[in-house]
Amino acid sequence: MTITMRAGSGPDELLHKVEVLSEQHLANCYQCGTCAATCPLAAQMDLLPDMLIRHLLFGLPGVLERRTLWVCVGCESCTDRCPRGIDVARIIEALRQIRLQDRGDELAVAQLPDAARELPPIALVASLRRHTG
Amino acid sequence: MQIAYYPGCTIKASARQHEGAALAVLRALGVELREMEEWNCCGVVHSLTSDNLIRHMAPVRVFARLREQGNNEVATLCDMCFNTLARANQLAHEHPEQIEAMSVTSGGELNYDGNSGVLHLLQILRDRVGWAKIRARVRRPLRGLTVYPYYGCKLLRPSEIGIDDPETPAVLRDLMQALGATVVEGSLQTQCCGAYHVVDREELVAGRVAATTAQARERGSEAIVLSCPLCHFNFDTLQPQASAPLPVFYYTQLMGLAFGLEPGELGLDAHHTDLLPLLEQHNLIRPKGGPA
Amino acid sequence: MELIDGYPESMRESIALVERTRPARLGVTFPAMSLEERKTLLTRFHPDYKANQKRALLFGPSKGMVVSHELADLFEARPLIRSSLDLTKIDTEVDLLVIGGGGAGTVAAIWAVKEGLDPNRVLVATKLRHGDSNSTMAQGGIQAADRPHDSPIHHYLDVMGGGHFTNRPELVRALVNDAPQIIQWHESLGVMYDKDAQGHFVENPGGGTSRNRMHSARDYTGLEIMRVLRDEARNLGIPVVEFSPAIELLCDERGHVAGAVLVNMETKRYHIIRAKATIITTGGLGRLHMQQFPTTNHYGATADGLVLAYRVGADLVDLEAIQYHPTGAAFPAQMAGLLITEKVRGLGAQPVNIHGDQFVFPLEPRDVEASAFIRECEEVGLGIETPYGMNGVWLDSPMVDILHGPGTIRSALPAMFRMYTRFGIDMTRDPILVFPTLHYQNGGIATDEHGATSVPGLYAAGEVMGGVHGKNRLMGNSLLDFNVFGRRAGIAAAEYARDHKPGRLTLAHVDAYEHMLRESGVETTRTAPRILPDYRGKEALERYLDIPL
Amino acid sequence: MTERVPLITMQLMGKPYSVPSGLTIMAAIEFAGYKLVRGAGCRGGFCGACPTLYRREGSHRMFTALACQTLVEDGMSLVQMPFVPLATKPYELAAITPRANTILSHFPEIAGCVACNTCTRACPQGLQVMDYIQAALRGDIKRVSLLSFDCISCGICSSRCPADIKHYAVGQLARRIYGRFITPAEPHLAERVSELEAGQFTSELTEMMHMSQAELRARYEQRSFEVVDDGGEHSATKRYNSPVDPVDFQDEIEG
Repeated sequence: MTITMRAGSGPDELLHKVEVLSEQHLANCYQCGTCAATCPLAAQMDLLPDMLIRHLLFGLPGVLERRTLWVCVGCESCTDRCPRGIDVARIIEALRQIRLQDRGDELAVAQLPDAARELPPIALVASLRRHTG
Repeated sequence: MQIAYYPGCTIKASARQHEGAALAVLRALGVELREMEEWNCCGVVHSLTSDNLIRHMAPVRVFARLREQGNNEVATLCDMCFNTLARANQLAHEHPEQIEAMSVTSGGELNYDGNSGVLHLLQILRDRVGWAKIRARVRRPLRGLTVYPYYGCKLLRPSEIGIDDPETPAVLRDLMQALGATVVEGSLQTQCCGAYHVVDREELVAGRVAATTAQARERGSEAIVLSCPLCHFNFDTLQPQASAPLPVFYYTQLMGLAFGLEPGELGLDAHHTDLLPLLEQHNLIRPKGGPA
Repeated sequence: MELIDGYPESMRESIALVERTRPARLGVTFPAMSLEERKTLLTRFHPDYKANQKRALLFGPSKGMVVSHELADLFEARPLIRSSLDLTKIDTEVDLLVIGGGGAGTVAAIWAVKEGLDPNRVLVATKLRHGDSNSTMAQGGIQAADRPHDSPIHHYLDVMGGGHFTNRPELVRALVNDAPQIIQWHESLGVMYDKDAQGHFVENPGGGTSRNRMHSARDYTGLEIMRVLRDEARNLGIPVVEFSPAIELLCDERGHVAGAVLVNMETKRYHIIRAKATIITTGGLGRLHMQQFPTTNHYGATADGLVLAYRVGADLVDLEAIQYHPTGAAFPAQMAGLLITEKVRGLGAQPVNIHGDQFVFPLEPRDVEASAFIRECEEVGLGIETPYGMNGVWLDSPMVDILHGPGTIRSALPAMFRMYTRFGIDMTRDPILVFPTLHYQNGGIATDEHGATSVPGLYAAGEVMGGVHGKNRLMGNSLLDFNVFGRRAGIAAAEYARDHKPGRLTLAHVDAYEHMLRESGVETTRTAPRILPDYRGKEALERYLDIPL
Repeated sequence: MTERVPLITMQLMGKPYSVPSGLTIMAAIEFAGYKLVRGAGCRGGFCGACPTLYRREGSHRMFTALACQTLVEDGMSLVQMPFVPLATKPYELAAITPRANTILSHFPEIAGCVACNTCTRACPQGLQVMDYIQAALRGDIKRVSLLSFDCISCGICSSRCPADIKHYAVGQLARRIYGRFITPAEPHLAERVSELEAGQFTSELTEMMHMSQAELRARYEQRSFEVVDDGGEHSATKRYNSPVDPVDFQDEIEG
């Protein structure tokens, strides 16, 4: 398998989009891993936040297909603790938005199970905001 | 003291007991929350990207209506509403051009300058009423009751919005201590409960709830006290089956008990996890069928 | 044309007079007429009493009945299909076919299902959309004698008197007897009737009623009932096929009705429906524009059901009398003929002439009230002329807010208020101009109290059915009528469908009808049913090419 | 017409037609030679069959109207939208328990409302559509019912909504729940129905059915009348001023 690495140089459309949407400069990341260590949901992620940033910088494929995008709930612990001042939650939000615009909703509202229909409005509103375009 | 009040949807749905208790407690403290005449959902989560203006319309509309109704400051009980409103307020203040863009696409309905104040009820209690006054109002101290304050995310983060230090928050601890309760704390107090994942990734929430309640129990807590209606729903309904669940209180309910208010006003029976045995055990309410 | 708050200067002068007389008129109502006075007025001024506007039917079971030329034209018209139409392939086989998707049809279908029919063995066919009907447009209310000081006896008397004692007594008994039960059913369906905090209905008077028994839902009463019924039918899973009018009934070899031929109006494909029982609920005939009157009726009110039923030999009744609603809008032109609910008068608005003087008791039965308006304009000459030539009398709507407090019109008559506002008139400040408008088909297909017609297998309910209102219907009895008789016909037809099986389908009655036409010497290219009126512009039609495309 | 009516030009689905001013959009379409099958119903503003989308010269906006209730304007470019697809799950009203999340559980998509107010701006009835969806979200069934009451189900709101909400279906469910479960039942009704079932009026009704016309006329003329407004407890008209009615036409009058 050949992987072409661009190491942050050269035009990378996804990286560019993410940087514009999130207003973050990903190259500022020095890969300390604080975000991953602090994330309460890291165990469920298939790509930890620091790795996700690295993958974007390297232009590695498949970032948009990662479960991480949807596991992140936006608690902003990473954002608050990043020693480089990177708002990691914004980066993931940008990826979600790109993905939703490309592929449509991540949550089938009409197919919600009956139990989910008994939830407080706050849960449904938040979920729809994060999972539908 | 009179403050305009934005309830938010969930306060009117699954968290009515929180509102009932809050209004009763505030009455006892001489504070009146006046509900906005017309309001809409705040959107619950603040959109974090730069070009998603439609998602900011809801909270900005709340402010536009607040102004129309002649107010410049708004209080809320819900952590998520607080967070969303405060951040939209900040956005409006820092990026008037974005508000202008929204207003243009909405027939000029959304004029707002970002200069309103947003207050969480805990800020009102701490900064306007003060712990001393609250302590003085206590009629039935929560002596012997050990609680674990849980903050979650939206009260504290991001730090420019949060109402307390995001790493070592104190507001719930100080409040509980003012009521006479014993407070135990732990690292998971400020970690997210999994929030809206309850819709379609329930196991994820259950895991967070299990870890947090285990820590609380380990530290000797008999109950969780919290503020956010979503955290409340998750803790109240998703604790592990293995052991008896920890009762989950809104701080307003414990304030009401300590103030000696009528338990009927505090919605103590509106919970999934039964609160009454613990309260009876500490003589905070009269047992059912017991002596009058 | 220069308008001042919606009215031209010429009309403003008269409005000033209305305003001047208003204080003296408050609390002083013009006296009601005696029966003798009513009769004289009716014979001289009611459009129905003009002999030259009518003719006798030449053939068929109701031969000799004198009906409007416009209606007679439909009976003396050729069918749209021939008896040779291929009936061997049946598209849909059902227990019950309901023709007409307005109030009566929907109620009938619901009750047939409640009576035990499988919803999938019921079919509602309708010409426009489900619910597009006069039912939806009914504004004022629905009568039911449900308060302690009222009774079905009072209601019975009011109905008989309003109908000039020509009504069929067994139908009136059914109407007044079932009324409270219908209201109770509506409550269980969630119809939002106007109520006070204790749940008491707001009940108002209507023309010709001796007790206040008009239940309303703002002035959207028909809309509210209809949309709830439609929602209920959808929830019950009753199939409705829209834009598919019946163009001919089907019989079996015994002459019993056994379904209908439907046409998809968009593709013109026909569908053969065989049904064990058939209910006609096609509504009224306002869109025939008798004597060129405007109408309050919906687009599809073209008397199709009468034509279909007559072709299979059903008896008709009371079609001599057409109801002209006294208060159709007369200004502005865009609103001409639209209904101004009787509730406006029920709430105290008085009709006055160009000088602002009263000339009639505001709540006479509709035919009497209408005749008084016509007399005031045509004989007395104190009507108000509009810039486009139509005459009318004032209905002093601002009195409603004066009598019941500011805001009453907006809350109790929002549809009226909204409609006038759209055309620049504020009816809380200015009176509105009205003139009689073609409103209701009093008579129709004759039935027993269970909706059964004289032809086995065929039922009828709602406006298309006749007899219950005699020669004149009172306000609030049409919404009641379609509920009472829709329900009864639905139940009776469901029972009939259980014990009867249709035989081989035939259109022999079409041949027989053509034969009667010829025998009576009618030579015409007219066809019926009419299905929809034609409002295309003259200029466009002058250059219309009828070519296949 | 006593005055000569000036002609104006409207664009119907992109084609210009010259029509007299002062016609409604519906009448103008018919004047132009169209025979409407869809897009016309009651022709009086009650049925919602004639929703119309249009643009005006000199505005970048899309406007909405009922064709039978709106005057055609010079330069108007319009299309009728006589059908808006609707798919809803059937429900049994009697089986519903009205709770704060009842509406939300039937229509979870209302949680997607972004409060953009497009529905309200599009509503040809001038209803506060967004506000009733918001009321539905927080379980205020009464408010949904009162705010949505004048809805004619034309579907324009639904066609314009970025969150694909079926506003008019939400209002319908709320109103039925409100009518059945939240407003108190009429206290006298059950009594009267049981009187009827017990046959209390049967003999008198039957007697009247067999009266001669003259006898019946005599009874009719002797009827007593209820006083129109006695101001008493059961006064019919005094309750018309409903303090809870939220319909506000201020904009329409002044605008």
